[in-house]
Amino acid sequence: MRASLEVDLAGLRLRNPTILASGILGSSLSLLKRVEEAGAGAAATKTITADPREGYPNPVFVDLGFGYLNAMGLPNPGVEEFSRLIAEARRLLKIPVIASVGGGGGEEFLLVAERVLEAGCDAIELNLSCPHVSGYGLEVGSDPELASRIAGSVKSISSKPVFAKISIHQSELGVVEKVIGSGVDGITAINTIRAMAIDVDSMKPILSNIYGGLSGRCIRPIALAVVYRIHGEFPDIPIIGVGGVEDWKSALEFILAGASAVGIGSEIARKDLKIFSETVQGLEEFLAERGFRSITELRGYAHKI
Amino acid sequence: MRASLEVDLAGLRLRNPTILASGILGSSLSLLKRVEEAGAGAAATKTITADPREGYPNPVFVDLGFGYLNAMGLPNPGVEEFSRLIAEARRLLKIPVIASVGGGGGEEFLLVAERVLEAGCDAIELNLSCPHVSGYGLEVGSDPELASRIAGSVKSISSKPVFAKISIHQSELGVVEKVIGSGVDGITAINTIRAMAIDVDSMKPILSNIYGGLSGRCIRPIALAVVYRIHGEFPDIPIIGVGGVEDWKSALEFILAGASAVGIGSEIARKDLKIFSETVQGLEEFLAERGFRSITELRGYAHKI
Amino acid sequence: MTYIRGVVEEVRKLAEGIREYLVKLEREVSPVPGQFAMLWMPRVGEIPLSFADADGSRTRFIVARVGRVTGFIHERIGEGSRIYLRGPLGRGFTQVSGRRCLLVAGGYGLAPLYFLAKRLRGRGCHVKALLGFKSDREAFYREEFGELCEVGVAVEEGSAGFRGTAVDLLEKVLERESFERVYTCGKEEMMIEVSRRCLDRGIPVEASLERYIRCGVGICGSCVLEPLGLRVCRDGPVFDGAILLRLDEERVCHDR
Amino acid sequence: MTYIRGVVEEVRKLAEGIREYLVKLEREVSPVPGQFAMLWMPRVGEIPLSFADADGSRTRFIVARVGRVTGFIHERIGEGSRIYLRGPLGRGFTQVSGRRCLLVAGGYGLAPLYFLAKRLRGRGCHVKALLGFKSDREAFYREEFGELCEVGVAVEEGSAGFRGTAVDLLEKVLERESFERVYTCGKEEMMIEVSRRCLDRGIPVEASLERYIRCGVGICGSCVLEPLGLRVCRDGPVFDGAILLRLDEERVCHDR
Ligand SMILES: Cc1cc2nc3c(=O)[nH]c(=O)nc-3n(C[C@H](O)[C@H](O)[C@H](O)COP(=O)(O)OP(=O)(O)OC[C@H]3O[C@@H](n4cnc5c(N)ncnc54)[C@H](O)[C@@H]3O)c2cc1C
Ligand SMILES: Cc1cc2nc3c(=O)[nH]c(=O)nc-3n(C[C@H](O)[C@H](O)[C@H](O)COP(=O)(O)OP(=O)(O)OC[C@H]3O[C@@H](n4cnc5c(N)ncnc54)[C@H](O)[C@@H]3O)c2cc1C
Ligand SMILES: Cc1cc2nc3c(=O)[nH]c(=O)nc-3n(C[C@H](O)[C@H](O)[C@H](O)COP(=O)(O)O)c2cc1C
Ligand SMILES: Cc1cc2nc3c(=O)[nH]c(=O)nc-3n(C[C@H](O)[C@H](O)[C@H](O)COP(=O)(O)O)c2cc1C
Ligand code: FES
Ligand code: FES
Repeated sequence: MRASLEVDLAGLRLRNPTILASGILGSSLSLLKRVEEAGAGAAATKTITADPREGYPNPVFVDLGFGYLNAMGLPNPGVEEFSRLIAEARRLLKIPVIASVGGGGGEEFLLVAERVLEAGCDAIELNLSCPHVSGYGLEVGSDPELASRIAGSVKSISSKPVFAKISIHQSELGVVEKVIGSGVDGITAINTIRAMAIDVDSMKPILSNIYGGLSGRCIRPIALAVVYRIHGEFPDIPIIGVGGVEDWKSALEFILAGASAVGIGSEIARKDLKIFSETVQGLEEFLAERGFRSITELRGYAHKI
Repeated sequence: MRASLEVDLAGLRLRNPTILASGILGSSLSLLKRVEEAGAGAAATKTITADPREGYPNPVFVDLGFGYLNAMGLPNPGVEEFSRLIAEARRLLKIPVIASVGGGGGEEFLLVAERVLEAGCDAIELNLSCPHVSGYGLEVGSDPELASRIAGSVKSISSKPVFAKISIHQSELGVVEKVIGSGVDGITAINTIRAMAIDVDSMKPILSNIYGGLSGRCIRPIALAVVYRIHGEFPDIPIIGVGGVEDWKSALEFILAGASAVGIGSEIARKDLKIFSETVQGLEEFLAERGFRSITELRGYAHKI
Repeated sequence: MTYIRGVVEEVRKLAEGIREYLVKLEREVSPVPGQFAMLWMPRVGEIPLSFADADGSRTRFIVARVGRVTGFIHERIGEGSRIYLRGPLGRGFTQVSGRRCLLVAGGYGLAPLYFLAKRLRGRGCHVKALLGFKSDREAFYREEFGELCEVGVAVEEGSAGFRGTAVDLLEKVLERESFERVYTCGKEEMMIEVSRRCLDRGIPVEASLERYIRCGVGICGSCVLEPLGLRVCRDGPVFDGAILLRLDEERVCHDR
Repeated sequence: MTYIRGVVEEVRKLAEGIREYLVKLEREVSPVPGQFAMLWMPRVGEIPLSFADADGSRTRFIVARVGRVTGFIHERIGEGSRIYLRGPLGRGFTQVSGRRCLLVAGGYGLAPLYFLAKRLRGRGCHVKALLGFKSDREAFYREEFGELCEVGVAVEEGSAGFRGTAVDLLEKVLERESFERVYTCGKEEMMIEVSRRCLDRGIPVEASLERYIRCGVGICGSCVLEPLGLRVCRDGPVFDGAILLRLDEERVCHDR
């Protein structure tokens, strides 16, 4: 008997626990389709704002050798256009489509959430944590009261599961407690970490925006600790673990720490889209070899010590 | 004419801007001496608590390939013994000795500070930010009010410069503003970042303490952003930039971001003690090649854009 | 660490708005023709450029002035200037051996094809290049290609030689000569025409495409070819001519 | 990624409280004799152990039961058990060629010296080993060394053979034979004596020291030899015999 990788994520049924992380390829219908074909269990869209955003000028991305720095500036065509994309994605894709909702304040979050729900998204992820777009993300999410008000108001209009995406630039547990209190169905942890790079030869910051977000394998130990702590405190809350997943082992680290599913993002830069099928296959083989029936048996296993 | 690497750090004269970071080799007199011989401009001690601490059992250290994880548990012989060491160090060493002061609350900080000042340390660094010892470090430092009260009380008894060492698990700028308000002379940024590693083969956390602190080159982009932000907001405050310095280029990144000096810590694991002389030589050559007279000309240079 | 530093050794004005930069890099790179680099000008911008040649740590770029960054380069980058690049990125042209190959290039599309011509020659191919320009003032690299292979030049508003587009010239050449593979780089409409005419005759085509490049490594989605789900920066920039025809069809369908 | 996984292929009880573990690792390691590994037992602990042999991905360890982790290993680790290690760490013995070498080992100090004997033999050295044990019950590896070199065995409370310490035996051997280099591993007092007697005779000595190992890579300071500023995990564990004598002097001064 083959081991099952199916997971239930706050009511969403995923064929396997790998999810395309928000901001990665997720503003193109055809790329979302390709990610499904590559084996992902679900896909998050790029964060959607009410109005179109151009994003920042180049350079917006740095490969540091151990991870990545980006400051795209939340480029997206705005909720109008993006809703069409979501509606089409819903027709074209079998896997759940998670709409990443952004905003400069409670009203924008609510407006965007309303529209993407109408468009048929399967879940909402509130981006409370982008660390490098002024007025958005973290600047909203690091105020626990505001964060929970936003979460509560979106939850109140949503029949679909709502996830709150958090960062470490805040008392994580504090924010998590607040947003759980306001009714969200799950937590996505973590977003990128505020960071920068300076080129010493030119003596200048590299990113046009100066600050960006650090991602990739180098943040995995940090993300894992967040997931482990949240699962320890709130064992019933579904968690999407994100940060440096690069293969089945790193995906499994998150699941053992307490994640129900994992987001895969910037390591696609090294591994390309085969990262999904390779991760899935590696997990299947591990389960079979160790005699587990289902990946769900391993959720939070590292806590049993 | 040779370019000068001398820096003034809140009144301390350093022959060059490299400082042995706290917790690295800094509880042994003979190793402090060796670090001086290796070329360091100053040396911080291991964090000192009132009573002796054994630290945690092994494993306490993980080499992740892109950085390091540690949870030593602040092992130190306590302030009694450590004061003797500082007094001897003061006789034996020419470079400034910075006493890292820890505590579970305001009283302990004050007590330890008093004793190390008596012993003759050249400066104090308040460890408000160790992320993995319960009751210490971050648990104290993430309350900005408490942090600034501690800083203020230590400052009031100290004729020597006092640095506050911060982490990113807090609104950095918030804490920095508070402790500067309470009179500290400088900021050390950053401490390790809370993190963990799980071994998927045994499905268990590696560190005996489960959580540890991430250090090494992978946290440099994060540390740099903190230093850059602090220097942008408080251009007159001396900053010791710490986190992933591994060579002259990474040291220079911090200086360009606004640091007056840099701490060198866990990358000694890869480069060993020659990291000091190599960093110093590299900086000298860079200054000469570019026609700068003094490293101080480069402080904060990356802000000029 | 993140960028490779280069120092410009020589700048040549090739034609109206077109310059060539010879760059010595701090270390060797090994691009394949068709691959590109992201060229960073600190606090100015970062743009994709094809390698026009590469030999150890010496590389060549051809830069057409079109806007902010290319304008800065034309005005401010001279001998001794430092430049910074990351790459090689993307997938280049298939390097066949011992075949009869035809190159069809327009404007700064000559850059990767010049590099390719060199390599194909080294692999014992018979190479012919058709170079298309708007006007005489914009024409360049005739001699450079001439040293490597047979050359046909088409100038739309030319005063001498073949007057017309590279596609017109291609049509004439294909009537008389046969090729086993065609490579093209230039305006997208031109490449679509080249692909159509060659594929109709059963000749495989490879074309180098352009889209707005941001991350350059295939994760941001900026450079996607809709609705094919192909990323220019990673799945390309070189694609099979058939891909271009599908793109064109979709465009036509969409426009209706 | 962080630890190398191994599977125990064979366990042998060598003597009272001493066991040998043959381990197959998931990948090859190339330790030098005298280097050590940190052996991790998940949620139990992590301890330093010398490589007693290594050949590709097969390694051997000798474990003396002294406390919590070694007790766990003796009781719970059998054939098929998984173990985890990081290393090789530290600086091993100097591997000379074509010399007359003497090894002086006590207790589990035999481990690195057995590995060394093998390597020295491979380099054409003439090797003699003196093995010291407290009692017959604790003696082991006589045959293993016997297959590689000349062996002298000293047992303090022995029933047969040379009765006395390894140092006593060394004294006798040095009266009759000459060596160009001496290697020693065992109790620190023994190694100090060995160093003194050999250095007095002008014979260079190398000794493998122990201190409490935590980070294992030279940054925590736990394993420092005061007041020399040397770290066992990084500058050692193998040091020149002269270092041991300086350590001893300092100790004596300090005790006064
Ligand atoms: C794979 C590839 C290889 C290329 N090779 C060459 C070459 O060898 N020589 C050459 O002269 N040009 C080349 N280009 C085109 C070159 O990148 C653009 O001309 C350049 O980016 C314009 O920058 P700008 O700041 O001067 O223009 P801007 O003022 O910023 O914009 C003008 C136009 O340039 C284009 N452009 C701007 N930024 C980008 C970007 N990041 N990615 C793609 N297009 C952009 C857009 O069409 C834009 O409308 C190549 C493009 C690609 C995608
Ligand atoms: C470089 C080196 C190589 C060694 N090689 C071998 C070997 O090949 N075979 C062998 O049997 N033993 C070897 N040892 C000794 C071995 O590491 C200890 O016996 C073991 O760590 C004891 O662990 P425990 O948990 O059983 O003891 P515990 O109950 O924890 O403590 C008992 C005693 O063991 C020693 N010890 C415990 N932990 C450590 C540690 N982390 N580092 C150093 N000493 C420790 C201390 O002296 C302690 O007092 C070596 C030690 C070093 C430093
Ligand atoms: C290029 C890029 C763009 C991103 N855009 C978004 C975004 O729009 N919204 C969001 O919530 N997270 C965004 N992220 C963060 C990722 O979703 C993810 O949380 C983070 O990168 C850590 O995961 P990783 O290490 O797998 O990349 C982006 C990350 C990258 C690298
Ligand atoms: C093994 C180890 C022990 C440390 N102990 C202390 C400590 O006692 N007090 C403290 O303030 N920081 C301590 N730190 C943090 C370092 O001083 C430094 O802030 C951090 O490691 C980042 O710098 P690095 O990347 O150069 O190591 C320790 C770090 C390591 C790796
Ligand atoms: S430029 Fe980002 S995917 Fe191609
Ligand atoms: S064990 Fe840490 S320095 Fe040796």
